[in-house]
Amino acid sequence: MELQRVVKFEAERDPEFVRWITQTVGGERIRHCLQCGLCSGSCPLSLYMDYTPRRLMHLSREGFKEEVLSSYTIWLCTCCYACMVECPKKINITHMMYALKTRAIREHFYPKRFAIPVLAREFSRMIRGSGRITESRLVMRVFFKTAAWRLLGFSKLGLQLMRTGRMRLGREKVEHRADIVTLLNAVDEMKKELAR
Amino acid sequence: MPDARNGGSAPAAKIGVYVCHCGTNIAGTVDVRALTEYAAGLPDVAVAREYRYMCSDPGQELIRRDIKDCGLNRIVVASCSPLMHEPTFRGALIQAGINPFLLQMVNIREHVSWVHTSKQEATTKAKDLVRAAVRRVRLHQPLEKRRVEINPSVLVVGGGIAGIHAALNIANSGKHVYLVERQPTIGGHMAYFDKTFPTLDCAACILTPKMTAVGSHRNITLWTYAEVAAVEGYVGNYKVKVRHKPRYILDDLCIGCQECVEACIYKEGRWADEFNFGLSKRKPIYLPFPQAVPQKVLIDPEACIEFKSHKCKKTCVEACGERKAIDFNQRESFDEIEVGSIIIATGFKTFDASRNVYYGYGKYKNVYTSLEIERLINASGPTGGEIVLSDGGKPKMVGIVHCVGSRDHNTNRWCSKVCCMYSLKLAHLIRERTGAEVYNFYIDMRTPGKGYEEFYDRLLDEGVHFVRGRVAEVTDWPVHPSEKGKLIIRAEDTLAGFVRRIPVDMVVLSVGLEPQADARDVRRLFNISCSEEGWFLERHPKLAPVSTFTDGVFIAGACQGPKDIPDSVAQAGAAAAEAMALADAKYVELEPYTAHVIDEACSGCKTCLTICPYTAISFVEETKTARVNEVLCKGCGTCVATCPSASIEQNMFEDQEIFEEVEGLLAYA
Amino acid sequence: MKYAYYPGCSLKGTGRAYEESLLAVLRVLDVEVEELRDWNCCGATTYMSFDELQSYALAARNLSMAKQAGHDLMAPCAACYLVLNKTQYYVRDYSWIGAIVEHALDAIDLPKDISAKVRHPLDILLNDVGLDSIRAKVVYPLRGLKVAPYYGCQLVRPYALFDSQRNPTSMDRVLEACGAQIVYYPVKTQCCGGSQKGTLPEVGLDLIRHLLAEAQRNGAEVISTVCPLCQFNLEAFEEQASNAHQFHFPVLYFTQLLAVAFGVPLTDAGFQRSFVSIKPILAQREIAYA
Amino acid sequence: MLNAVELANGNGHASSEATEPRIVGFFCTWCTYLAADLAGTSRIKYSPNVRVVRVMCSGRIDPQFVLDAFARGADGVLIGGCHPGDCHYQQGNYNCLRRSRLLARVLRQLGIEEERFRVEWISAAEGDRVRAVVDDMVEKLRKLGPLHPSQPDPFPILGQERRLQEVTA
Repeated sequence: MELQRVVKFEAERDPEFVRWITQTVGGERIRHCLQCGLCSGSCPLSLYMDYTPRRLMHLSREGFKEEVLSSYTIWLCTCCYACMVECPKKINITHMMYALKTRAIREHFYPKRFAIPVLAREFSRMIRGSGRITESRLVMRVFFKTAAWRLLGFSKLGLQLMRTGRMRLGREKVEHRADIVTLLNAVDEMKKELAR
Repeated sequence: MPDARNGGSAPAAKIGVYVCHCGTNIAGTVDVRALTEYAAGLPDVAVAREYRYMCSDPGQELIRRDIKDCGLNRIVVASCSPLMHEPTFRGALIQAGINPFLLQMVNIREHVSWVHTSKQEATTKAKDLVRAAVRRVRLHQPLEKRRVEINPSVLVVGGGIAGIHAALNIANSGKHVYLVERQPTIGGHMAYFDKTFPTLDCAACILTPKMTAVGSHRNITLWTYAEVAAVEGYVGNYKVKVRHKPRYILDDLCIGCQECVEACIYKEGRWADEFNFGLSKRKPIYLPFPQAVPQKVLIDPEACIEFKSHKCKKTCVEACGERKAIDFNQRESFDEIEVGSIIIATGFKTFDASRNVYYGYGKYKNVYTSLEIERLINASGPTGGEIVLSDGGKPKMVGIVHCVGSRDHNTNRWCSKVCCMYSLKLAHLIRERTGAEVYNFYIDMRTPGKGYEEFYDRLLDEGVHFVRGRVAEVTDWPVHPSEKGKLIIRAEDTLAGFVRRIPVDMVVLSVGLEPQADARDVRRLFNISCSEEGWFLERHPKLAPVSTFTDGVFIAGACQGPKDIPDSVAQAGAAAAEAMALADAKYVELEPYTAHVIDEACSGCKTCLTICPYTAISFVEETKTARVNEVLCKGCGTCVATCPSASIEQNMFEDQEIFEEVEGLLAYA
Repeated sequence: MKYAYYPGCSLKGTGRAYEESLLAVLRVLDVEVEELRDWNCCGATTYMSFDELQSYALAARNLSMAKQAGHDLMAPCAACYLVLNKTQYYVRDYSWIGAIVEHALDAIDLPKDISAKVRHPLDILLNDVGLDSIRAKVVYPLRGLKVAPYYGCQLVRPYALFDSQRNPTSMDRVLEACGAQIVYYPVKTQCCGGSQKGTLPEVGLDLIRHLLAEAQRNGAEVISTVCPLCQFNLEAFEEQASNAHQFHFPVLYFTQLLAVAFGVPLTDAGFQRSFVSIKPILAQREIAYA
Repeated sequence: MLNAVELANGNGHASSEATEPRIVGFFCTWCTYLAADLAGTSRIKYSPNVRVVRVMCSGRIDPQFVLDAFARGADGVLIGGCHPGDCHYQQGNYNCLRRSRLLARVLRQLGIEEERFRVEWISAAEGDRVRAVVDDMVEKLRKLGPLHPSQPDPFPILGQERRLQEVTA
């Protein structure tokens, strides 16, 4: 066990982050948080989190960006909305988690080869490419990019799926694939516009 | 058993013993059945019964019926403390047509079931006590309560919001009120504030009208800069001596024009202005603050040259001219008043922040107490409402430290109740006026009360920082470049789970509430009790919150415990109602526990005369015996114990009765 | 009754049984459905965390096309259902999001109007078809078959207006109408872990195990689901999740149970795709089937 | 003056309590009696050995009461009054104090250990002090043992007066 000196200086806080989170979709009401912990209590995954949702709320509104964006919490969130429905202060916790994920991905705030963000990335690529998801192919890609060896563990399942005709290798796609690209690009243009 | 001293044989006693279960309060620890059976076997006991709640109407009915049906002439009730229900059961006796003093209560709840655990021992003790009561009650004599008239006027001590409110209530009911305030003006702590939580309405706007109303009310005699010097008498008939401190101004002549203040040879104030906690300076002659009531100036003899050298040009006197209101030779004077009841509303004092050395109060210039900030924020304050640092600059970061001198076994154990809310108020005002980042350091956020939690929610939304953790220290020693030239607050952010160092420009210490420094003297003066902390003790925490154990003396406001304005006002209203009820009753009945001399036994040694604190005993030359004036006698019984010839007796506490009780307690147990 | 049908990616893949049984059941109930032409992936929760705005646009494309088709949009997959709804709410609540989405639709010459009503089959069965007409179609009652109704999270939270967010009962009522017996299932809306099983296996497995154990504890014979991912997670990892107690449930889509009751041949309702056959249970309960 | 019933009931516990010290307390209404009540309402537990006689003021307590208590078989006597300066009747507790000083000496001459007679100032707010004092006194008296195990009346003189009254009954 190694000793570690932990003290937080105000200089380490990022006021910009607070401004952003309190203005971003989902984060608007975060300041109202009473720190009652019901979100953590009702969350099926809080047991695995380094920071419970409650703590994440506090860290976010106090502007400890590092801690928040590099925490596992946002990736463990399965977006089941339990916290959001229960929250006595009607804070859109789940939506805020999305916001934090997007920002964490944008600013590369996650562990290398960490499957969840990779999945998100691959997922988006596949859609950009074909407009639809072919689960089997997606799973393959993610595994190859994260932990190929784990694929072996799934061989049996794969066979089962194959046998029951639930694993299609043929690629699902939309007719007007160009549309999808145009659509997504349009969004990006507009975003840039708004940023300006 | 007849009594040698009282002579003659009393009618044979027929005693009824009534044992109360008080639900399980008593029955849970005392074997009430065994106790009742035991009582039934005692001599002269005609009836012994147990019942779930004796004080309930059916319970009392048991007693009433037995008195009628079985012709009982003595009653013993074994239940709670006589101080709780003696009046109740005496009432029952009266209704049943026998003298209420033929009752003896046995305290088997407070003194037995609640303090002992072994059923066997508790039951034994209860038996002993009942046995003693049975033996004692046989000697009880019918007694008559004394009626005394009640003086309808009321004394209110303390001119804070509680005193003001109580005084106005009573005065409006047409009774006369004497309001005595120690400071040169009324208004109390509320006068310091700019805004009040949670509505943020302006304190002055709601307080000033009440203050002026007091000043001008024809039923109120307002004495400021005065103190109660002595109190004697009893409920309905208190004699109070009031000391007037010299303000060197003739009240009735001063019209408050303050031309004298203008004219003072000191063109600038030089002396710490008490009302602004020294944040501003005043002259030797001054008005406490603009809205002061009464609008009378006063002179500070410590500061005024005339008092030091007698060589002052006395420009003030010139300025006052024809009015001749200034009198350098004024001496302290006294007034004697008679009132029927007294309301004590002497308020609180705030915790001395310098007692907590780690917060650097008095060491760092920019560490203030919450009251000082109240003045800084106040439009009529030293900075005209500007929140500024000692160097005049605007604070960019402000830390508000909660629970200073509260919830702390090293200082005061109690929660001061108002700090969370006023800290929120200050946080809001500071943010509003300076736009500074405000940090609240709290242990728990306590916001019970109408609109309080909502106010907290509002503050959360305003982006005030809330760090849950008691501040460990305030220091000016930077360990990080960003901390240079700042005051650094160190505390664990228990919600984030790490220690934080927060550099601020200004620290506000939310000081807790304490009993007044002289609370203990005051309580002696009025013969009431204090809790261990020094708050005045109410007769019952729930059912008699403004009464004391001294009849006719009531308490209101923060002198009874930390309270915010609404609570203080509510209590003041309650106290006023109690006082008015007393006054409207016209007369009050006093316990007949007075002493009386048995002439034939009295040797006329006069020992008792010297010992009686109320000079109620006089010497009758004709008979050469002492005589007790029953109106003056308060029934302490000291004279009885002192009399060498055992020729003084005290009703209800006759030697014989006590001997019997003692013997009963110990009888071959 | 006619609806635009939005299958979503899963119903074409691991969730085929859902599509098959759903369409079969609707046929029995004479509910017309037409698959939305050239629908695209809704983006699901995963795209959300990559780029929320893009995912709104993706969802909007489908909604706009549905509006054109002029029917309510039936979305059987809980994730799709959520995302499509969410998109509508956000476009409505945040004008700037609306602006972006409209701009994007414009870019591919689709009308801005995305107000097509998004419906879940449960909603349709309960409120448009009605329990009576369902009862009327039952030929092989389920005779008290003990069913654990598992709704999962995203169907009811946070947008479903047709059922309670804390204790949904729509599926219960539909299945009861077919003679099934609904067992007490307190975790009916607890999360199955979604893609977690793939990304953080042990974590996902934990959640799955809890759901299965709860069903077993309450004596369920089958678990009924409304979402392809829930169904997949519970079914595919039963074996792995088995520890102290062995799990061996058929994990079905509620539409498959309806199909049995309506006398749809099992093979037409995708039963051949289950890992655990339901036949023994049906036999044991003496429930007839086609 | 026993009667059959009292004997029957009264002695029920005599044996079991034989070794337990019996204390008679004289408490003033305004402070110590209230304190004892407070101890009750605060559910503070203490030894059941004390039996309290309520008087209005400790100033009322006649040395005879104390002597009588000892004569009747008390192993200890505890007087409780308001703190000096707090007397509800201004100075009753001072009078009590003076008498007690004298009384204490008399008792010592009668061979009664000083631990058996105690005067305590306990204010209405000091519920826990009642416990402390009583428990402590009981502890000390246990060590001392019963005052007069054999004969019930160690002071014939005192006794006579009382018996006289009984005869006249």
